[in-house]
Amino acid sequence: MTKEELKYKLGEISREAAFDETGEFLNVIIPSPELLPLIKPLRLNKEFYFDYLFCITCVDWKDYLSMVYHLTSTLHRHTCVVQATITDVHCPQIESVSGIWKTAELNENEIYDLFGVTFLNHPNLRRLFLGDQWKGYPLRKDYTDEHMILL
Amino acid sequence: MQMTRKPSDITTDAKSGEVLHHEGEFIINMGPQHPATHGVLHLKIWLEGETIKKIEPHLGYIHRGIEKMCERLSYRQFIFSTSRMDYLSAHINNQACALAVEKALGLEVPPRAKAIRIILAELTRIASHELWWACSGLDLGGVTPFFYAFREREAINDIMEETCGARLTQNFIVPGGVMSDLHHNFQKRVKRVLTQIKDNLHEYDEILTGNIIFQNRLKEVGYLSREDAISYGCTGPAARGSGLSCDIRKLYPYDGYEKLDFDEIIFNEGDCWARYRVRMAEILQSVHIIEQLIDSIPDGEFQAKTKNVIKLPKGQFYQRVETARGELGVFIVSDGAATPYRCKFRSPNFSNLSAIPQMAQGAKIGDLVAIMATVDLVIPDIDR
Amino acid sequence: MVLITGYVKMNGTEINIKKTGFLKEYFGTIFTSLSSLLTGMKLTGYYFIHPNKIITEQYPDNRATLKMAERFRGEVTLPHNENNEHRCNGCQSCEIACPNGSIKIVTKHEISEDGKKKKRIDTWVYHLEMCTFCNLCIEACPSKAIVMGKKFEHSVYDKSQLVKILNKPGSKVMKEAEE
Amino acid sequence: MEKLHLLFVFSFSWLASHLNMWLRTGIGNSFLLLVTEMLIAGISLLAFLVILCFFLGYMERKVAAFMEIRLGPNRVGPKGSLQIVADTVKLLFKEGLTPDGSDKFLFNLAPFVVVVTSMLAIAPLAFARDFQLWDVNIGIFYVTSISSMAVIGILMAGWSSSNKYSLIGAMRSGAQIVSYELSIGLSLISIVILSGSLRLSDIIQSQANGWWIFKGHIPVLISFIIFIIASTAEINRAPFDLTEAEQELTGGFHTEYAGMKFAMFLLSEYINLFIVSAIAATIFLGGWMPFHIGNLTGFNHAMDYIPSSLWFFGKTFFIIFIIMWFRWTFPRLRIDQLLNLEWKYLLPISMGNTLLVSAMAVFGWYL
Repeated sequence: MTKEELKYKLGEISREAAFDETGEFLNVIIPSPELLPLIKPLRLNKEFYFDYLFCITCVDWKDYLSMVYHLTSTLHRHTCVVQATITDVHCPQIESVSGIWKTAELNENEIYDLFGVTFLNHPNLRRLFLGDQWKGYPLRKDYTDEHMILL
Repeated sequence: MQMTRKPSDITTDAKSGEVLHHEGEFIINMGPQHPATHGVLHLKIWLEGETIKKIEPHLGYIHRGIEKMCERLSYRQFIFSTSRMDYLSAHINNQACALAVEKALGLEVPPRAKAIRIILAELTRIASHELWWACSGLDLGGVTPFFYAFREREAINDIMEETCGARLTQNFIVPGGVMSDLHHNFQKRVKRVLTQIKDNLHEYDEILTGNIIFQNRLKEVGYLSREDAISYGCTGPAARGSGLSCDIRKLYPYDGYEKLDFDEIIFNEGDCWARYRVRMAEILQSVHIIEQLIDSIPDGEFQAKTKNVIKLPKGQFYQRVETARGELGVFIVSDGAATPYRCKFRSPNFSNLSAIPQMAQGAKIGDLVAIMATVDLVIPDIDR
Repeated sequence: MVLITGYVKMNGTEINIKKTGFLKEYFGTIFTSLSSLLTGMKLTGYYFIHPNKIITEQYPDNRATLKMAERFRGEVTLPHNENNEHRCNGCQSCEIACPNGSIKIVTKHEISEDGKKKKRIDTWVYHLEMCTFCNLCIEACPSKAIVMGKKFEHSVYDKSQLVKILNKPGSKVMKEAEE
Repeated sequence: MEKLHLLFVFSFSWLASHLNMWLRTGIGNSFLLLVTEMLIAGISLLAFLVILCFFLGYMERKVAAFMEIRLGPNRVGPKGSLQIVADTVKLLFKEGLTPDGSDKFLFNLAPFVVVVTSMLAIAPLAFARDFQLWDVNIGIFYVTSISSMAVIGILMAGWSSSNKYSLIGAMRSGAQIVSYELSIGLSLISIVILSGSLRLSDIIQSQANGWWIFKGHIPVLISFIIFIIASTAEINRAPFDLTEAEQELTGGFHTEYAGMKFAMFLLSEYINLFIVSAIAATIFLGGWMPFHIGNLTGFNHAMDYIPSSLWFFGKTFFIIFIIMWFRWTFPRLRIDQLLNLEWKYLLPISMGNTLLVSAMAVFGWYL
């Protein structure tokens, strides 16, 4: 499916989706509560069949966080990027997609650890790298550490 | 009849009330210091006898926050830090970063630089697979293969040292090309190494591949179906052993791989033996790629002209390459400044690690070692 | 016995016994297993009686003859000529280029003979313990003042010994390298 | 003439009888005499074993190194021959720690049990012509029963360490040694049937006209191979070193041991290696018996002039070399494959083989 077709079809599924076509892939920007309703058909519909979640990450934009899901299909070989915007910076929450792609489980642990995003319905949410005693979320822009060496 | 467990059979945590383990089960911590985890990987394993019930990876023993570091480094500088992620394919990691920057800038790399990059990348891949072969023999109890593979790997490292200046963390790539031209001995020595590898590969087969003990240790062990490989986001030889076509060099060619003739190695069995054969065949494919290029490296510049301070346009850029272990993705979010706003490395080992609990379900401890050997984890790449 | 995969030919021998009755399979397994084991033993036996194939390098006995590669990155050095002159004019490009701050250049202002103020280096501090030998400083240097040295035996007992001052006392900038 | 013969064929029996006579003149009391003789024998045996282990350690390193295309130890002493001495000194000075949660008594006892059981098995071995510590009439039976006691020491070590890796290693060893005992027993029985005696000296004498491996045709060859495989498993050496399995269990039953206590496990490993090789050499290759070919009198005489002790040690070290060759070539088996190999292959074959050998013995189908 080309970018245009994807954009058209996705617009049908989610009314609130905004699109950004400047980059290499089609970017779909949605608010965080809309994530599951959009992403489930993307995985399950035969025409999309985005079965391969190859990159999950989070970007801290200071006044909001955005979760970035890079999806591709091993069947159709088309790619799209779903960006879910989390507006609540102090207590960010989003639905887990670990039930849809198993790779999300460990990756969401990493994001929880480094960004502090809580994933709802995640089977085993824990701090993967830093341990439970660690204060703060290092990859946030406002994170400061007294031991940090500034070069 | 359904088995019911008495409450007394369950050990719970005094504080949280969480179920720790059942009667007859016991937990061992494999790692962070363990001979078979090749680094500081910590696997918490629930065992029943010798059979593995559940595995939980605990990470972060060498987490250095490379992604955070990259936010403070300029686009010329941040390349070097990726050498420390998957240190066995350092050159390919550097290539990924440089490609991402070049893609964002729309920079055309001179053909000579492209050829040099590919040759060095394939040499890195061979060296990495040699080390993997050496260590997988060692993991399964055969010490001797280790030295046979290191003989060839040393020869490759010598070439790297001569041309790049370093044996392992080369940092030879800059945005727009490579740091310097090839050493005048390069072609001669590469050809010699290729002949050496081709002459010695039969020894690998004699001592490990054809060995009945080795084959029995790998066959029908650590099964990963194609669906699971996709779902776990596995890439590289680990996924290609499960029949998933995922070679970035074929699917999304970069640096001129599209002009080269090579095969994507795919086996459908999904067990350790399939993954083993994928890697063994990939060594030959890499040899084949280098052979095509080594006599026809184009003349010309080895570096495109770039500005002193590189500033990327605003936007998000994703570049993937095929390292020796699978797909490495570099995701750069730029806000137009001279440093990346956010830099994410999608490392192949992290996803491959997440599939290990699935593969090792119901296996023995010895099998887990075989699985980890054939998945070929590099821990610094997981922890980043 | 040549194993043919879907894509490439490999010289390995795969042991697959065809199902031809229990006894034949049983003894066939024993035979192929033993022969595969003997193949391996033949190889190790071959190397056992061929000591000329040994690849061990006799470091540190061969220190005298050991020659590092031309481009080997051992440490950053600031070469001085016989008049105790170097080429560094203190532009600090290397300091900016260094990704992990292993270079610190302290500059001073000197008044030259014709009365002009000129920037000169006071101390050229090199933190070897932080250096990753990435070669970026050498690339950045406009006057080719610094080069990578060939020394690779860096171990010391005290970390402070790894902080080096590269300009020799009383050294000056070469005439042609000024600005 | 007698002197000349002694010069060529150095006889331990001559030494032993002279020692005995010399002691008899000094000590009148027969009990004291016996005690003194036993002490001398014990001390010389201990010295012999320590030197043997030094030599085996050096040999193992060199064999491994040459197979791995490297040099091996070459710093301490000429060609690195004193490396193992240096290692022993290092182990001696290391702290012999006992883990906190362990069963302290059993933990400290286990290394001694392992070493003592392996030393006991040396008693009936014939090192040379007429040189045997104890020519007991149940020689082979004694050796097999003593060597199967080694498992107790290993289990003790694994259990008392209070370490899960050690425990798994110990349980593996239990399964492994107990099952491989059967094959060893059956392959030894085939020679007992042929020679008609359990006494080791009788078995060696029965090979005066040819070693069993030549006389006994294919069935004895099969039992020889089975004996070598099973005994490699019995002494926990690669590819059957599942009790240690460094890559899986980080050291198995001796994970928690350090210093001298660890050195004792090492010592017992090498003594065991020597014992099984010596038994194989005695039973199948004729012990100290020289190599003779039918009626070639000249050749046979020349062989006779090689000292009998040299014959014994030559054969033993040949088999030790083969077992080391195994170790440095093969990867390790998995635990279930190990048991499969024993119960599905070695045991049925050795049982069938015993039947064949019995038939051979009954019909006299050997030379």
